Amino acid sequence: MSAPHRELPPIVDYALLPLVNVTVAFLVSGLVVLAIGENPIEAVRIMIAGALGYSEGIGFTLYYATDFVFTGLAVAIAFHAGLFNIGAEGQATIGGLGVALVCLTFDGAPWWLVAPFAIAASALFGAAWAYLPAWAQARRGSHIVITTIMFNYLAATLMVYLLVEVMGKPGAMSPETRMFAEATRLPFLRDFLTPFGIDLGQSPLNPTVFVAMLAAWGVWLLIWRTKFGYELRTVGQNPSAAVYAGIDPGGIVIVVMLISGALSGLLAVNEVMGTQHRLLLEFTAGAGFVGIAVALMGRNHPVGVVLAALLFGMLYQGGAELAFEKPKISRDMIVVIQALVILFAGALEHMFRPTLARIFASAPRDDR
Amino acid sequence: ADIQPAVLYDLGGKFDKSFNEAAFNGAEKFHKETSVEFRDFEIQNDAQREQALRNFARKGNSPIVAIGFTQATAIEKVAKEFPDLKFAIVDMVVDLPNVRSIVFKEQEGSYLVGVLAAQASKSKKLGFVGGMDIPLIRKFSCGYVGGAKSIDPKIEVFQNMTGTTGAAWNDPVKGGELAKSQIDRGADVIYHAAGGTGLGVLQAAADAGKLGIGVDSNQNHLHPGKVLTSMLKRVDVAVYDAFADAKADKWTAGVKVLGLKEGGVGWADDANNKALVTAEARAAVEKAAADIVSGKVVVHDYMADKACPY
Amino acid sequence: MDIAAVVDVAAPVLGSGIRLSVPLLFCCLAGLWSERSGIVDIGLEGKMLAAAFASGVAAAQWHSPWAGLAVGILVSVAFALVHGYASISQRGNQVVSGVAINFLAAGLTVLLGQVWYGQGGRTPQLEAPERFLSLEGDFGIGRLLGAGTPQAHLWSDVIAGHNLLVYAAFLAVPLTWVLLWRTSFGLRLRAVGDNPHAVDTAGVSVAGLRYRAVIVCGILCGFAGTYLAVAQSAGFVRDMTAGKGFIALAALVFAKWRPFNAMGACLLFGLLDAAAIRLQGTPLPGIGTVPVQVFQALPYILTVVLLAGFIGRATPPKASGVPYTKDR
Amino acid sequence: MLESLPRSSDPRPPAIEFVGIDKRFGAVHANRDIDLTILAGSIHGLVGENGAGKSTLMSILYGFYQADRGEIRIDGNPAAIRSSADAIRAGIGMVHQQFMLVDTMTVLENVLLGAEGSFRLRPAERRARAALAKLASDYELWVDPDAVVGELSVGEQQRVEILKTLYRGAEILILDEPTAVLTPAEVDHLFRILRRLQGEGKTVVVITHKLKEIKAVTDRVSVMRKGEIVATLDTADTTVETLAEAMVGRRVLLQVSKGPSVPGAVELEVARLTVRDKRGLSLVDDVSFTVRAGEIVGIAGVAGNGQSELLEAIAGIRRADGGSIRLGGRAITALDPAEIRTLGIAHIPEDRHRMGLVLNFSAEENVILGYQDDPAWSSGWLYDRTAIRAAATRAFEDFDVRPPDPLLRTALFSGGNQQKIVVAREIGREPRLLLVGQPTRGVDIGAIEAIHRRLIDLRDRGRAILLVSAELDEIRSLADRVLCMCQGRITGECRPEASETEIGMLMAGLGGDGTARGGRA
Ligand SMILES: Nc1ncnc2c1ncn2[C@@H]1O[C@H](COP(=O)(O)OP(=O)(O)OP(=O)(O)O)[C@@H](O)[C@H]1O
Ligand SMILES: Nc1ncnc2c1ncn2[C@@H]1O[C@H](COP(=O)(O)OP(=O)(O)OP(=O)(O)O)[C@@H](O)[C@H]1O
Ligand SMILES: [Mg+2]
Ligand SMILES: [Mg+2]
Repeated sequence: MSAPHRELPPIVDYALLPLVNVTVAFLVSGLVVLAIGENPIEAVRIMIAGALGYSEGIGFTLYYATDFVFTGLAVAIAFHAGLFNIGAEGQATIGGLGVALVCLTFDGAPWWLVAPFAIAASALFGAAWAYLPAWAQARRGSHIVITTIMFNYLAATLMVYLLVEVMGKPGAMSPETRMFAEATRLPFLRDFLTPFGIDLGQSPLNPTVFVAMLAAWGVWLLIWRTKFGYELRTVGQNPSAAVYAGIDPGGIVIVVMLISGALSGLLAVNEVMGTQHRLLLEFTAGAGFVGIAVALMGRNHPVGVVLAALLFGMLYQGGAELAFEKPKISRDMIVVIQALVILFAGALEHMFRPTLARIFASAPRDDR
Repeated sequence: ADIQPAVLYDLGGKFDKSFNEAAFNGAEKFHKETSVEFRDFEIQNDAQREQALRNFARKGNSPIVAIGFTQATAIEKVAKEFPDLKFAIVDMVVDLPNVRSIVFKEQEGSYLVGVLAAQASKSKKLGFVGGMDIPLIRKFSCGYVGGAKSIDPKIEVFQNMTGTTGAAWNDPVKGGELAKSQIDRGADVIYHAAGGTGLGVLQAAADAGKLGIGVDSNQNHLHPGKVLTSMLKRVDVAVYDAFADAKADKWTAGVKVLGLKEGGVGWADDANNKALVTAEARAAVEKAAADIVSGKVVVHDYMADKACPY
Repeated sequence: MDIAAVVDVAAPVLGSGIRLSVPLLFCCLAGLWSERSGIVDIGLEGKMLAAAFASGVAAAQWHSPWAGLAVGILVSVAFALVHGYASISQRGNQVVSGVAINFLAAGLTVLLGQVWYGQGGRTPQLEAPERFLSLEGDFGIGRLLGAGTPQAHLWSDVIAGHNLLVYAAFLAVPLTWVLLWRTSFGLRLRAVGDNPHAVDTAGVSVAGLRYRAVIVCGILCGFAGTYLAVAQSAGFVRDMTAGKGFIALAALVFAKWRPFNAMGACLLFGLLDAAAIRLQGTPLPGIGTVPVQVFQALPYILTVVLLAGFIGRATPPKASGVPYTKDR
Repeated sequence: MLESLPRSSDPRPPAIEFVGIDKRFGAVHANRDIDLTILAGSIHGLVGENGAGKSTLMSILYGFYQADRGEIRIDGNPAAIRSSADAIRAGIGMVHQQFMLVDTMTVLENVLLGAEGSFRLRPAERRARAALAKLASDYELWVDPDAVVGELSVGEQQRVEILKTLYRGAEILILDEPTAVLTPAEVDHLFRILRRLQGEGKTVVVITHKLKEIKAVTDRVSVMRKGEIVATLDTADTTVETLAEAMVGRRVLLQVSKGPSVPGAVELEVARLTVRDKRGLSLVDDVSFTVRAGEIVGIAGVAGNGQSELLEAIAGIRRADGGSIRLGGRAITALDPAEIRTLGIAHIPEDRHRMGLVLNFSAEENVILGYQDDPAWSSGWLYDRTAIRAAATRAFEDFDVRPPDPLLRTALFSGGNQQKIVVAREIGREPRLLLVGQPTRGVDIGAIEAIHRRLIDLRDRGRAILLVSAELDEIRSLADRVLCMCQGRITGECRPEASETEIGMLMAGLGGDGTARGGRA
């Protein structure tokens, strides 16, 4: 048997190859650190220590990872349908609007009562923001990459307007809503865990992390175990085969984007209801874009996405500590690393394939 | 007492040639004079405000000065956690026993540069370029308009806002284009409150042979002879005082409102703009200043009622 | 309302519209070259940003806008070649590669800027002689048109008095057209974007053609970035491209991958932006004063509307985005 | 290996010599250590099953692929051919199996591409125009230089390909299955051209599956099997039977045995069906016919004359722009593919890679393609993997798919076996009506027999079958009635026994107005 790319054993394909790619990405990042006159080894040490060295760091790592799981899944599921959703940022922003509306309406009600509605709202609003680009792509054939980017800008604009003119806390300087009532905020896990001697320090890690886990599992089921998943993969792999099979690619595209938007929206639960306890500008802090890297690194597989999200969680937490320790290495180092990961794990994913193939080549079958 | 002070800048970044930079200058001045080391940090996302403050606190830094109203929530949290450390926040009031809140009457400073602008303008058309359309910025523009109209009620002030994302404080291209369009409409003096974006504004004004007005720090030197003046917001003084008071054990918590009277705001008057400020203008602005200090003139604070009467 | 008055209002807006359309136009043509050869390029934004930074640094370093232009182009081409290597030699996903380029530029520029100048990623402010300034000479045409007359006003505000790069941008349009539609090189390049197999069996190197296209794309992005940092403003500031690269892509689709349409589309977007700026804060007849945000959102909304509403399914060059391989 | 001495008078050294050419694609051994000599000034035939390696060998000669080992000699002296450019310089021209034309460009531009001769296009175009006019008169190769290639008929496109090679001054001309897309008349025309080229001392290599054509036009012929040359003979010394045997390596029955059909009630009724493309041109033009239970109706016609569109319209993949389609009396014109399938219409599409399969899916996933919402696969919300696995395994045994591995990536099956997967899926369902397009394209003779057998069994179980094929022999051996199609119209109906020329006439649209007859059938 053979294919344009000779087949590799699954572990190589899904574990080793990505690992190699990411390693290379980090080596190159190391060179960059070197170039700006810092010691990469030292930098790595600080990062790891900052991300995993103490329990609070771990808490923060997981907290960031939660965001990235949501956006990573959002990008990944779209990828499976052959769509490139760069709009997670905007969808999450609008999701935040949903969460805020719920929390402010039921302000004071106990969190466990409000949470379900908040979650639903975040998903709903996120999905809604994804609908138009999806529709334009499916029915009018306009490039979804461009439209989703435009919708990111529109989301930001809408947000400023609402927070300044409509929802803003009266008398306050900053464009943000008032704080939610204590009772309505998602509790921090640290408050649960300290009794058990687990000290998460002051990390904002909250129950949303479990929602993320659930989402990952759900997405996996959806993609590989349901009819809809089958249809969306068919559309992604071979649209004309989909039509032949009686699937309406347009319809699938729209539904997939709605799901993708909903997943992005969930990020807002973690940020708005779980951490900031109010709606403010740009609370997404670029998580939407990190999602792209996460999805690519995770090979668009939920398990991979979760792992990649953890890695980027470490990057963010460790990176913050690094920037704190080494003023020379500014926050933008993270962006560079992110870019290199996308480049090597995404665009150049096949670069080391031949080499690995040579090592792992299954003996060519004699097709006589 | 020997202290380990720290500064936490806002998203704009340490070198925004604007108020974060002013804070840095204040800290530097203190360092030069007392050779006391200070730590500082630029955050990259909102989650880090709290994290960074806590980092400082854990390392026993005090006083810890946070720049910008966006830091309020974080300060509130962390200051509670470390009741015996000293905190200060600029541009916002946080009501805690160990927090000093420093707010400025930007409207008064803006009023003064408005007066100067009106005096300097031949076309009787002025411009204002803000970063984002948020209350703080309207506070600037409102005072500015007030000052200008106090000289000539018929004077016209074009107002533009740059954008709606953080980039709005960092988009000199757009800033320049906004300024150009105001100039095209006849404006010949343009005041900016837009951080990095303002550089584009001053640039465009200078390129077109018009006058710009700087903000926060003294920006007269950016284009000598082309910047009419700068509305000084003495964040540097605020930071310096916070450090100095702590060192001299004269630290006090509570709200400090720094207006014209307290020397917290003012207009930049240096060699770079000597030629631009006519005797008549100088007289007018000094009179206005005196009136404000004496209370004869009360410059409207936009924050009071979210409205601008001018 | 008489013509003179209309012109008085319109001319400045037109002028500003032209200035704003220049970076779009450079990028749009860059994208045209790339996609005509079959390489999709989401990375225009990144290349433009990198070029802006490089030109800012170089112009400050060697006190010459030309040094800025040269280095800006060099760096932009370097990024283009990374994209080329990924999409041509490695047959990677071109959209993903483009996204990587964008992040890489966004990160590296600020990182290096911070290390070199410690000004939050900003490059030193450029003095007048270090920039491309607006050209003064109007060749007496203004007088020829009769000073003070509307047409003179139009001439002085809209056509004359821009900086060199503005004219370069509009010169690049016919140049692109001639090269692509009137030379054998262009014929091959357009063919390779439609059916690389045909080009290959005709004895022409597919990779060779595509690399050349990608390089031209880099050069044009270099111009765009230099324009931002060394002509339109005086130095580089983080993220100063602010999404122009993506608007340019939209314009490219809108223009159906043709040079002169591209010019039209970019002018349209530029004018929209200019109008939005001009209209800010001025009450609209009937509606009254509208929130600033409405105007700030206008260009983005229109992009979407144009893409979805008017063009519908614009068909790009057949092979664009598809890595070329002889394997079935 | 069989080899007979060339009876040739041409004193020149051999035009081409392959010496030990060897080529692999991944694990596919496409060419095994090939030695082959092609005499100057001869027309040399190359035959072999699909996948035997014919195209690969010629593509190596043309520099499109690089041989792993071996040497090529042109006119006696070694030639290093590393790219098509080298080949062209060496005077070699090739007309590929799938045309290498830029649809969006004009004939002129396609001819010029790569051979412009000057940087500026205008003068080059002037030169080419003149040259084309001359070639047209010399070889009756007339095509409008300013026509957009995408809008030309396949026959015309092939002329453009030949023009390309001649414009580049090719001395050696390779044609890869040139006749597959031509009507018998066009084939004759082509052969006249080849003879004329030969008359001028040019050398021609023709790849084909049609052994009769070999007899008709070639001087010598080589047979390939699984990557090897198994025979090279003077055509005069061969018969169709000996060639067929050499190809497959065993005696083959070129006709499947089948009893007379017993047509039942009308199952499919197509009335005045019209399908247009985006530009409004009719692809299927006012077509009417019926298919009864228990009969196979064959649609003969050169590829690209609307057959595939006809099938797609019936399957609901294409909207009908006019007319009606009824299944057992029920109108299905407006239904979508899913609904139509549930009514019992199965469809083996012409192009399995484009439609019939998702190559990156596992084989078992392709077994449910089109039937993905069959409750049999699911338990509750989720798919029941074991059920699917079981079904796949059964199907693979029934249809002898090799290897019978449901988890293997579909791209890794050979063309013939990929086709078997599709056939298994569609026939396995006992459909009321089976739509079949090119069922044996890219399939070797062994598999062909099996598939034909299945179709006839299905018919004998009283199912209706509509068969589209470009292979006349296939149509004639399977169909009970033959409809000929040309430019979207049914040009006539005839019995499968009808002579080649008669069917050929109809395929060329020269059969009087056949639509009416088609309608009454
Ligand atoms: N580019 C390619 N990549 C992978 N495998 C290939 C490629 N080209 C040919 N093959 C394989 O090599 C073998 C020979 O292919 P080739 O096209 O030469 O056969 P052929 O004799 O031309 O068949 P046909 O009569 O169908 O044209 C087949 O197994 C085919 O699948
Ligand atoms: N496009 C392709 N890419 C990679 N490998 C291929 C491709 N086509 C065929 N192959 C490999 O070549 C082998 C033979 O394929 P091919 O279609 O030529 O078989 P074949 O010799 O024609 O047999 P069959 O008569 O069953 O089609 C297959 O097993 C497959 O592994
Ligand atoms: Mg072949
Ligand atoms: Mg085959």
